[in-house]
This record gives sequence, C-alpha cells and structure tokens, in this order.
Amino acid sequence: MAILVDERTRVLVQGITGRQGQLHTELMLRYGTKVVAGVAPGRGGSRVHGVPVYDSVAEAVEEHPEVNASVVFVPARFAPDAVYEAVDAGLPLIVVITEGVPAHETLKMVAYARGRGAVVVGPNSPGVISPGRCKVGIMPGELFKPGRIGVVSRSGTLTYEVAARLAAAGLGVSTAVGIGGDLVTGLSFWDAYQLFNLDEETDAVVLVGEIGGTKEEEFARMYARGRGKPVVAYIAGRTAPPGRRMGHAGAVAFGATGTYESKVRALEGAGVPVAGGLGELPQLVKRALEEAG
Amino acid sequence: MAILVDERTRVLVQGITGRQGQLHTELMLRYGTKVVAGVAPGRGGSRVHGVPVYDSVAEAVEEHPEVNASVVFVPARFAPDAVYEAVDAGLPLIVVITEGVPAHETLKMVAYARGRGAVVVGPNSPGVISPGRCKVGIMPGELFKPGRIGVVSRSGTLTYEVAARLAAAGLGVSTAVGIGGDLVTGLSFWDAYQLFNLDEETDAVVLVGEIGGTKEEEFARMYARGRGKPVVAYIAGRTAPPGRRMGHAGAVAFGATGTYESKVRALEGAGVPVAGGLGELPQLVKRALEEAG
Amino acid sequence: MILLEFEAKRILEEYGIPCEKSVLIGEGDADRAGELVSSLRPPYVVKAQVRAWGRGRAGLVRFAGSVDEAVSIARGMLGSSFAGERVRYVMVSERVRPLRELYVSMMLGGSPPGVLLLASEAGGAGVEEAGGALVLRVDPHAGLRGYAVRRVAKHLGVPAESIAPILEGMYRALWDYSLTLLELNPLAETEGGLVAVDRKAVADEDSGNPRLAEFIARYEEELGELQREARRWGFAAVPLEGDVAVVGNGAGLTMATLDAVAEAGGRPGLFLDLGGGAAAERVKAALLLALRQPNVRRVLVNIVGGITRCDEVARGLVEALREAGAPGVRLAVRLSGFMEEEGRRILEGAGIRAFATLEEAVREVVG
Amino acid sequence: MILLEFEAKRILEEYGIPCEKSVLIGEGDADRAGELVSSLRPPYVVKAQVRAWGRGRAGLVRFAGSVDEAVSIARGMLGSSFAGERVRYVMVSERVRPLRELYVSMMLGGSPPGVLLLASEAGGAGVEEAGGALVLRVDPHAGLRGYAVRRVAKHLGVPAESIAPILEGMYRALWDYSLTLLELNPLAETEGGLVAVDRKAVADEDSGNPRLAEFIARYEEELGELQREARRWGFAAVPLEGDVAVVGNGAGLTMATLDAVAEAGGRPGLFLDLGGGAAAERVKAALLLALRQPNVRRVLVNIVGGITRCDEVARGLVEALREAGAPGVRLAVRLSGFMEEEGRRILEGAGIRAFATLEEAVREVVG
Repeated sequence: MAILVDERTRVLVQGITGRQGQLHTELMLRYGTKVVAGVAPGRGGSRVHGVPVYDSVAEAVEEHPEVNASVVFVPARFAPDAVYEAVDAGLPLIVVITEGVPAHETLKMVAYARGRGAVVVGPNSPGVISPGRCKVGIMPGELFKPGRIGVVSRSGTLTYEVAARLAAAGLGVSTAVGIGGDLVTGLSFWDAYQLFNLDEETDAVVLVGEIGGTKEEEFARMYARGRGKPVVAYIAGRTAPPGRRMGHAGAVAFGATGTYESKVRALEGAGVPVAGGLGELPQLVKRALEEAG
Repeated sequence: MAILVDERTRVLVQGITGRQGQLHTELMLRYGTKVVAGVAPGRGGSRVHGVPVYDSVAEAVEEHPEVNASVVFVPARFAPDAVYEAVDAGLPLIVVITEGVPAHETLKMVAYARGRGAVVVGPNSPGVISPGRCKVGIMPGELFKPGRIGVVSRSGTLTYEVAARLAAAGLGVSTAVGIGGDLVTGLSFWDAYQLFNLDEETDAVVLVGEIGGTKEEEFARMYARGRGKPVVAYIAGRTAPPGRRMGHAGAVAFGATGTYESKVRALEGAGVPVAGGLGELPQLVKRALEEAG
Repeated sequence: MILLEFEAKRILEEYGIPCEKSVLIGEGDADRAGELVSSLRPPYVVKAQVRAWGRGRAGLVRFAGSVDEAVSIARGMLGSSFAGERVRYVMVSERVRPLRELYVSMMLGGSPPGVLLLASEAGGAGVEEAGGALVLRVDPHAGLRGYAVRRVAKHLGVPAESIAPILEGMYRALWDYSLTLLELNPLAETEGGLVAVDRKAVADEDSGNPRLAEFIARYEEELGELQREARRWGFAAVPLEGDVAVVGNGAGLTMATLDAVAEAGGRPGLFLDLGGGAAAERVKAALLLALRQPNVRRVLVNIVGGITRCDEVARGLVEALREAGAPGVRLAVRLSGFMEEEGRRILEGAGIRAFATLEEAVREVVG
Repeated sequence: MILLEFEAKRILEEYGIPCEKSVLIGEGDADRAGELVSSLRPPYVVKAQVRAWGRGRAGLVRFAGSVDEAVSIARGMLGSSFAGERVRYVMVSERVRPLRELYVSMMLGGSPPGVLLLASEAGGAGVEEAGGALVLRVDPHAGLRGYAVRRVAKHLGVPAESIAPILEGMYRALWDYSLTLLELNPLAETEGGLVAVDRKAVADEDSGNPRLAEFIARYEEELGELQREARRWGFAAVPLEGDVAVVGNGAGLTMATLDAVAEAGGRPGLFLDLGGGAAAERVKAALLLALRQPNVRRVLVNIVGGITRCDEVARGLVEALREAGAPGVRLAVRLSGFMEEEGRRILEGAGIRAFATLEEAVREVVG
C-alpha cells in the first residue's frame, strides 16, 4: 500500500526538458518509477531519456490516460500555471519540487486544487518516496530502506538524514513525504498523517518539523483531538535566532510565533514525544512502537 | 426518495426577518417544511413565526446541527455573502431565491461552493419542492401533486403552470427544481437530471427551458453522450425578439446564441422531444413513459 | 445590455488590444463628418452603431473609397431604423485587409459555470456554421492561465506571444466591466499582427458596476416612454409589432403566453412581465401602461397565482378599466392558483370574463 | 522580510486605516529632529525602528512629554544596536490614550492554507499569554466576507462599521503587498474610534512584487558583506555570535547541525545553507566566505549527498583550503550519501579528516 505513490503510480514530468527535469527523470526511471510522459511547451514530439514529451498536459494525458501523478520542475514563475494545468487535466496528485513560488500564489493554487480533489505536495518539496516501489521527487533513493515507518517532513536533506538513521537502527520507511519548506504548502502534516493512519503498512509516523509558521502547532491541535498511530517528532532550529530566515522560506520565527518552544510545547502537550536531538529519534520510534504493541 | 429535499430536510432561512423571508417562512412551515432556524445579522435572539433567529449561520448551525439546507432571501447586494457563509458553515444545499445577483459574483460563489461540495440552486430560483414532503422555496405548494415526474426549470410561474397541467393529466411530480432565471446559476439542467436518474421515485423528467444562454444546449450535449431516463422539453420564447431581455436576466438571445431554434435543434438532435406548446407537454410525457415501458 | 460597437472598442483599446483606427460620427456631428473622416486613411468601412445583431446583412456595414463617399453613406445611415432602433452613431474605420479572419470570444456559461473561451480559425460571417471551434472553460478561480493561451494559439495557428495580450486583455475587461459576452469577429490576421476589426459586448445590467454608468446612460436615452415607465414599476416590458398586449406574472410564463398567442394566429404587440407578488396598484399600472400603447387593441392577462394573489390582480384590473375605459379594446384574463375563485368573482362583478385555462383565454383574445 | 514599523504604517495609511500622527527621524535628520517633532502635539512616543521583535522590553519604546525630551531620546536611540541591527530610524508619534487595547492580525497559514485572521480583546504586550483569541480562516477564493467581519466585531465588542474598513484594508494590503503577516497590536479603542498605534508586517521576499521594491532596497542597505556575498551565490547565510561556522546542504539539515553543535556545547558563529546540488566552485566559495568571517575559528561542514555529490563537495573544500590556508581554523567534514567514498578519499588525500556521522564531526569540531 504505502501512501500517495506506489507500484501503480504513473508519472508525468512537467518541465521535463529543463536541467533538473532531465536529471531527475533519469534518476526516477533508474529507481524504477514509471515515468510515462513529460510536458514542455513548444517541445512536444521530442523525447527525454526515452520519455515522450508533449506541449501540454491535456495532450500528454490524452495519449497516456494512465497518468495519475505529476511532478513539477518548472521555474517558480511558471510553476503555478503548471499546477493549474495539471489540476484542470484531472490529475489527482501533483508534487511540486520548484522553490521560490510566491506564498500568495501557492495559497490560491492549493485552494483551487483542493476544491477539485487534487492533492498538491509542496512547493519546495523533495518529493514522495515509497522505498523500493516508487519515487516521485529528487531524494537519493538508496538512503531509504523499505519498512513500516511513515516519515513526513518540511525538509529535504534532513529527511534523508532521518531515513538513514532509521535504516541504521533497523527501521525502514513505508513512505516518506516532503511537504515542502515554504510557509504555505499543499499537503499538511495532518493530511499526511491521516493517510498514514489508513495505511496498513505503516505502524508509526516520524514528523520532522522546523521553526517558523504554525504547521506543527496545527498538527498538534488536530492530533490532540483524535490521535491514531503513534507519532514521534523532531524539530530543527532550536538554536536559530528569531527573525532570520533559515534557508527555507517558511523557516523564520517571529515573536512568539513559530518558535522551537511553541512547537515542542504544542506537540508534547498533544502527546507527541519530541526528540532532543537526531540521535534520539530512532529510540523514540522504537519505544513508541513497543508502547503501541 | 425524491431529489435534493425530502422529509429529512431541515431548513435554515437566511434573511428571515425581511418581508419575503417572513412570508415564506410561514408558507413553508404551513406546507410542512421543517424550518428550524433563521439568520439575520443583529437580530439574533428574536423569533419569526416561532423560528429562532441567529446573528450568523455559524451560531445557528451550532444550536441546530441538524440543519442540512439553507434558503436565501437576502437582498442581491448581500446574497453572495450569505452563500459563502452557508458554504463555510458546511451546509450541503443552498437555495437562492434572490433576484439580481451580479452574474460574475454568481460565477465565483458557485465555483466556491462546488469546490467544497455544496450545491447552490439559483440564484433567482423559485426553489425546490418534493410535493407532499418538503418545499424549500416560494412556489404555491397546492399546484404540485405528488408523483413520479421530475421537473427542472429556469422559470417560476411557468413551472407552476407545467405542474398544474401535469396534475390535470394525472401526472404527479417527484421533485420540481427551479434552477433559476439568471444567465449563471449553480445547479445545471444536467446536474438535476443526474440526480433524477439516480432517484428511484422518478420515471421521467420534464425540462422547462427558455431562450437565452446555452443551458439547454449544454444539457443536450451531455444527454446525447449518455442518456438515462426519458426527458421531454418545453422551451419558452419562440416568438421573443432577439437582443431583448425577456424578464429574466438570462432570457436574451444574441445572434445565433440562445435562440429558440438553437435549443430545439440541440435537444431534438439529442433525442429529447420538444413540445410545440404547453398543451402538448403532458401527452409527450405519457408517450415517453410508455416508450420507456 | 448589449453595448454599441464603439463602446466595446473603447474598452478593448483601454486594455491595449489592437483595433483599427476609426472615428465616431454622432447625429450632431453631421457637419464635422468630413473633417473627422479626413483624419483616417482610405479606404473606409462605414458601420451603423446598432445593438441588434445582423446589421451586415441589412446593408448597415458598407465600404467607401473616399471621404465624400464615406460621409454620404454615414449621413444616410444616421437616423435610419434597424430592428426598432434608430441609428444615432456611425463608425467610420480604416479598412483592414486581413490575411485570415479569426474568431475569439469569451462568455459566461458552461457547467460548472465559468468563462467559456471560444476560438475558431473560421472567423467572419461564416463562424456560426463553421463548427470546429475550440471551446475552453476558464474557471473563475484559476483565471486565464498560460496553458489555455497556448492551446488557443495552437488552434488558431498564431504565435502565443501575439494572442496572449489580446486574450489577457479580454479576460480582464470581462471582469472589470461585468461583461457576459465579449466577441472579436473577425480578429484579423494582418501583415502587422492581429487586429480586432469588429467586436460585440454584452454587459450585466444587474452588476451595479460603476464602470458601466456611461454605457447605461446612453442606453437609457434610447428607451421609449414604455420602457421608462416599466422600469419605474419594476416590470419587464418589451415593445412588439402586433396588437395583442401580453401581461403575465413571471418571465417564463409571459414568454410562453406570447408564444401561445402567436401559435393561435395572434400578433403580440407588447411583452409585459409583472414580476412576482404584484399588488393591485401595480397590476393597475401595468394594464394602464399596456392600454396606452397605440398599437395595442387586445390585452391578454395570464396569472398563475402563488405569491401573486388572483384577487389582488382582479382588483387592479377592474380599477384600471374603470380609469381608462378602454373602448374598443378586447380583454381576456386567465386566473389560476392562489385566490383564483375570489379573483374570478371580482372580475365577473365588473363584467370581465375570466378563464381558467390559457387556451380559452387565448382563443378569446385572438379569435 | 520583516518590514520596519514605519513602512507598515505607510501601507496601512494607504488603505485608509486610522493611525496616530507621527514623524520619522533618520540618521541624517538629527538637525531637523526638533522641527519635525514640533509638528506633533505632545505627549509623544519615541520608537526605534528595528526589525526584531521585543524592542519594548529593550527600552526602545519610550514616552516623552516635550519636544526636547523626544529629540533627546531619539538621538540616543539612533545608531544604537539591537539584536544585531543598527537603529537607522526613529519614529516619534503622538501618544494615543486607549480606552481598550485590542489585537488584530492576519497571516498566511492554516490547513487547508488560507489567511488566518486573529482577533483578541486583550491586545498590547499581554496578547501572547491571554489566549481566547478568535481565529478565523479566510479562504483565498471566498475573500474576507461580511459575516467574518461581523464575527470579529462581535468578539471584540466594537461596531461592525468601525472594524470593517480596517479589516478590509488589512486584507487588501496583505494581497497587494504580498504580506505573510500584518499585525495591529495594539489596535487602540479611543474616544475618536479605532486607531492602529503599533503594527508589524512581514513580506514574502519570493513574491517578486514590485510594490516591495522600496522596502527591499532599504533592507539590502542593511546587509553586511556576508549576506551580500551569500545572496550572490544563492546561499542562505545568517551571522551568529559564536565561533563555529556551520555549513550544510539544505535548510533543515543545516539547522539540525547548528542545534547539534550547540547541544555539544559549541557556539555557532555562522549558518550557511549551500542549497541543493552544490558544485565544487560553489562549495569553495562557501568555505572561503565562512573563513573570512572574523568570529569564525572552527568550521563544520555537513553534507548529505543526494543531488549534491560528495566528491564535488570534497573538491571544493580542498580548493578553498589551498587558497585560504586557514591557519588556526579547525575543520571537520561529515560526508554521507552520493559519492561518499570518493569524497572521503579526496579529503584524506589533502589531509582533511572526513567523518561518516554527524556526531563524530561535531565532537571533532567542538571538543
């Protein structure tokens, strides 16, 4: 099963002829992902690593009606357009790798997608991977071992680090979802958690948060109301100074909003153990699994 | 069963303290409709014909979680606001009686409602009635006899006329839906037809159209692709001059768009018999029922 | 409200959509017409500014090679009549020679409702028959996205860069001016790029949009006494050519009544929709208004009571007749629904025959 | 980007939101300060314009009874430092006496994402602890509707007519200026109505919104050499107080590395996120930049390879060290993932120790 992507996922790459698009099409194919079509306006008819390219999503989907996910590599300026195009073509899952999409644009495009039943992961996401089955994104597949832990994260490389540490502790991953490092993203922690809750192949969930915004607090509020499978968290940025953007557009704490303390208080208050450091995380996961029986 | 409204419908009246709101709250109650709450900003705490009034839909729904439909009587200027409020409160059915809502506003509010799974009937609708069970609107209930014919119409009084003629011919109505006389409305002919198709208590559908817009043509296009229960149509405005607004905001033919001929051609081309006059309609319905067996 | 062509052109130009050079000649500009046209380069197209469709076939779009010819045609058009409208303005344009005539329009419609974008390679008079138009539904929350523009460009065989500003301008104008239809036909492909050489626009009168004020004012100048009075009472009135005034409550019902009259061989002379819940006073006003129309010799009143009370209607009719007398006018009334019996009694007490069915009433008034 | 208070005030005033009268005193205005303040009526509030939160507790918001006192306070503030920022502007405002201090803010957030509207009766410094705030999610496609305004008015106990223009102005400003946060705290209830007497705004730097140009220019003037250089390379760099430069690839990873350093007792002196897929040249630039910081005596490089190739990173580091020499700087490198072995070989060939785990590398650099 896993969540969002698996063996049945058939991927369309939007912006397939760009540098990133080409590179990751190759890497996804090599991982075993079924990349069946690409889109690049004005480049229809060509091929990238054997994948046929179309001028529009509508044309690609007409030729490849099996497409059920899209991954967006187009530049920030054109990324919203790509998402609307994918939604209008009826695609149910759209993974946006692009960084630098204006937050207000994201707000509108996510509302649009949700209203039409489409899930947007990202923007500024490393993608989604169900280890050994399907990777729709840019993460190094070899760091992810198959298993029964769900991972949901605002970060890219930190997710790889976490996956590697879980693997080293004998814990594999059912699916790892990078919801994206922006202030506004499509999929929320809670959305991903709900999917993991329904997934028979996931036993516990690792939430990798960071300072800035209120995503972790929102998750904690929802989790406190009706928790399901056990969750263990790690929050990056404990020692980051307030008011400074720590790399990600969403990683800034202002006043009392988005601080490390606020997030830890909310999560622990809701019953989510928070690891003091990355090293503690695998133990916490194991303990949670034991407690859940 | 019927469609949209029945014995289980619990109604909220938005704009209950206005002249129309008060009058029709009384008439709906008299018909047997379960009107359980009303809204009028600043008038919370009062009662209209025994129905408690609240300042906001949120408050009304908190006190009356059983509410599952709203009927909007507020003036055109405030009607979109009322619809957004009802959608945001999670109501699944919103019947807008108000006339004169700007078409572009309707476009946006309908898109909003659809994206959140809410059905908007109208604006400029006489409402929805499932004879003998529930009336959410302003139609004279006594003209509608219970039965197995679905009626969907752009008109108010013309619908009553049609219902009376059906009754005189021994044909009752399962549900009659006034989709509204504006150019842009929430529920389309096709939406209503799909509901009738799923309704075990409807055997055939009468479509009452009129000149202007492309609603009948759109229905015909969809019906031609995959027809279900038999449909018989009547189109008003055969002799209306082009370019003139015939009462309804939507009832204007321009050039080749929205003409009587265009609609009849589309409907007949799709296999929908169109009555030459109102008098023919009941016979056509009976014939359609016989042919359907 | 259908806009006049020059009004639509002004809107398009405001959004930077390329249009041909033109001048407008009003009824008061007859003396300056030559001077105005001289500012343009020949040859010319002279177009009567009317709201109705089909002016081309009626000879109201003509070509002229010289200033004098253009002015002479324009003078001939001014003051003439087309489909019940007086020609108050004439537009003289520089004639554009298109390589191809394309068609692009946007209108509100569709299910779910949105902005329907239509594009066709076969613009000009033939577009309605041609078929094969591209139809895209633009969702109001998505807006006109780049991919839609690219699809239109591909369909029309023009570069996306050249059609993009036109489509974007049209889309913004549609929202800014509350237009329910904006049509460029033809959109001419020329050596110098795309030019919108003819256009139609329809605005939503219910919008309350202040940008329409100038256009509404011009429209209202054209209204006759009938429509002014109707507006005041909140009736919908449309003057027609025949002698039977059709008065009903509700737009659909009144249209159906009109059709029934015509079907029975009568000639409708007035469409008058009372709207919902008409009280005696308004009914009286409506009947008096109908009786005042010089062409009206028969009146058919068709009421299906619901909100409207038949007894109120009857009272209003009786009062109107008492006031107007209406000698030589044949009146038939059909009452049905709420308070029908009481209404019929009132009418019969005043010597007016009331019918229970539309068919009977039509026979009475037409026969 | 956090806006300065006076920038936020200008935006609010543009949208007709009532603010107190104030003057702005820049570093170059010291001579004219008295004249500027004299245009206001005493008493005064003197506020240092800084981007960081918490200036009140730091004594950077002070009251003054006279022009001289206000000017003297302002001069004292100008050029002083707060949380690493130099005070370049001081705002002197007429002091408003509130009957009540309310709180209203709008920010992007929520799930599904929207504009979160927060309102509290307990404005002022206590808002964060007070709780009981009303939180409404405004959907971008619905916009700020009348019913939401009425709910806020009811919660705050103010007439809807008085709060409506403020909320509507804030909402429009949020979109027009690409603000991710706009906060009025306190929104003072006074005899004369509601007045926004303090405010905070944060704008989305990624928006490309031309209306932010002036604010961005002012922000960039404040940037030090470090941040300018980092921007040029597309790195995210934040100067810190300690002596350990932390260089990583990816924001979350670099933050986690910072935390690990602090956890082990080290004092981070620089946060530097290389971003994804850093090639040798960029890695070299990053290390040189870190080494140029006067406070930096140790460097921890933490790379989890994916898009980023560990061998490229290694090459860049070796080149930077060859160029800078870096006498007396302690360097620890952790390489993991794509081309890890190759990278480690390159580093060891240049006499640099490479670790496989973060913990080892941290011990090396901190211990």
